[in-house]
Amino acid sequence: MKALYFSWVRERIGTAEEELAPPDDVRTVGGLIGWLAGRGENYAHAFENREIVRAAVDKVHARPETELQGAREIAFFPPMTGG
Amino acid sequence: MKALYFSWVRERIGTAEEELAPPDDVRTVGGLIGWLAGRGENYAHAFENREIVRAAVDKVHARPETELQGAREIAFFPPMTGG
Amino acid sequence: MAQVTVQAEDFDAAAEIEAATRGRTDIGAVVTFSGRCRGDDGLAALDIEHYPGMADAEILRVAAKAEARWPLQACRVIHRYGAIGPGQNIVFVLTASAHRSDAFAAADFLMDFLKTRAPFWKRNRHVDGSAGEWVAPKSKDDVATRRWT
Amino acid sequence: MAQVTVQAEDFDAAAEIEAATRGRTDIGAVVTFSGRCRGDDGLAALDIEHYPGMADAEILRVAAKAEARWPLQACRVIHRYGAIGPGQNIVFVLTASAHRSDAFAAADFLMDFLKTRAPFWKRNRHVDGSAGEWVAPKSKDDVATRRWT
Repeated sequence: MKALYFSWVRERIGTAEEELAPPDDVRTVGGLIGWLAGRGENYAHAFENREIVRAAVDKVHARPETELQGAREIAFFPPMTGG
Repeated sequence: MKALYFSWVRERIGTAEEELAPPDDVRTVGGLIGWLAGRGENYAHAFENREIVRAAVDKVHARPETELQGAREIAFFPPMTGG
Repeated sequence: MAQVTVQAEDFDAAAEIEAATRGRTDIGAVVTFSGRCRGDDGLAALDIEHYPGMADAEILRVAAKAEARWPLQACRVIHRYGAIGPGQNIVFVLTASAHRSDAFAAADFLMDFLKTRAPFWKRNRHVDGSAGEWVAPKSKDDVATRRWT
Repeated sequence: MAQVTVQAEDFDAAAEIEAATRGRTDIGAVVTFSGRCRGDDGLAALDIEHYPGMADAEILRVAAKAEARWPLQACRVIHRYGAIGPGQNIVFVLTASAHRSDAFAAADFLMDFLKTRAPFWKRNRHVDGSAGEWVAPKSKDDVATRRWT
């Protein structure tokens, strides 16, 4: 699964894009965040406030309970400030 | 006092503009309408529904109770349909 | 200070946007409204009568109310009169503000009040050349105007 | 069907109005919104990051909601990314409808939802050349979005 990071989530993690291979018991967006947050200080910092970070699965807004099955791309980013 | 008529008020009265010299006891817009309505069938037709016809005194929207003192120009017209 | 023009000629929305915003860095939001003549069944044109002298004065009064209510960096109104065919422009409103909610609200307000307070009267002209009926005022326009009180 | 473009280049509001309305006699109202970069204290530019592929897809989803809710004859959205200086355009929305209330509501709705759902992130760049803070989302934008539910 490809992961993309934007804005200060990207800066905190230190990369814009990477390939992820989470264990089989990671089934949801929320589960993936928990797994990522344990991968190092940079990830822990990016996800320190899980209420704030948003996610999209295959370019569609997702929620913590969104299932990852079949997902090819997941993105994490702060609240949007376009418009 | 100059009177101007617009839209179907103008058509019913049969003129766009005329000079009026109402008697001294005509002191308000409403009074003037009453006086005009008695001047002939065309005026009576124009003002047959006094709730509908609008007036302006010196190019400012007026109400039946608006005083005529000092007025140089009075206009009568239907509800507006601009915009 | 609002700019108001009552004219027979068409207007150029792009030129108005450019004039209102050129060199300005304090404007965050520009809203424009263009009202056009629709080609409803058998309509050749709208003939728009107006009260010269009062039309521009009344629109200025409406615009002054908008400027008193919302912080506007620009406020522009153009209203046409005369014969206006299907697909042609009738009225233009431009509002500019630091924030979008003020620009939207002011433009919406201006259009509501123009409809019910600006001395213009539309009459349908039919494709057979005959002068048709005067356009009836819409009661929903009065309802819309009362939103702002 | 809405037209959506995500691009670095500036847009031309006049050309968009012309493209949306040319030859059409069923459009009574055209509303445009242009969002611009304000030159707040010490701001050299906004650097706007976006999520390619999702940005246009999400705006199309928002536009489809607007088209389902109001009868629109045209719906056009342009959102820029990259470095945008004070006085320059950021975003453009155009809605066209038979009646003005629908065109106004749809444009207002589109802007509210773009602010909270389109994947763009603004960062301030200071006049001394340093990259400044990421622009914080405004809680009033969430409040504005909830008006429509």
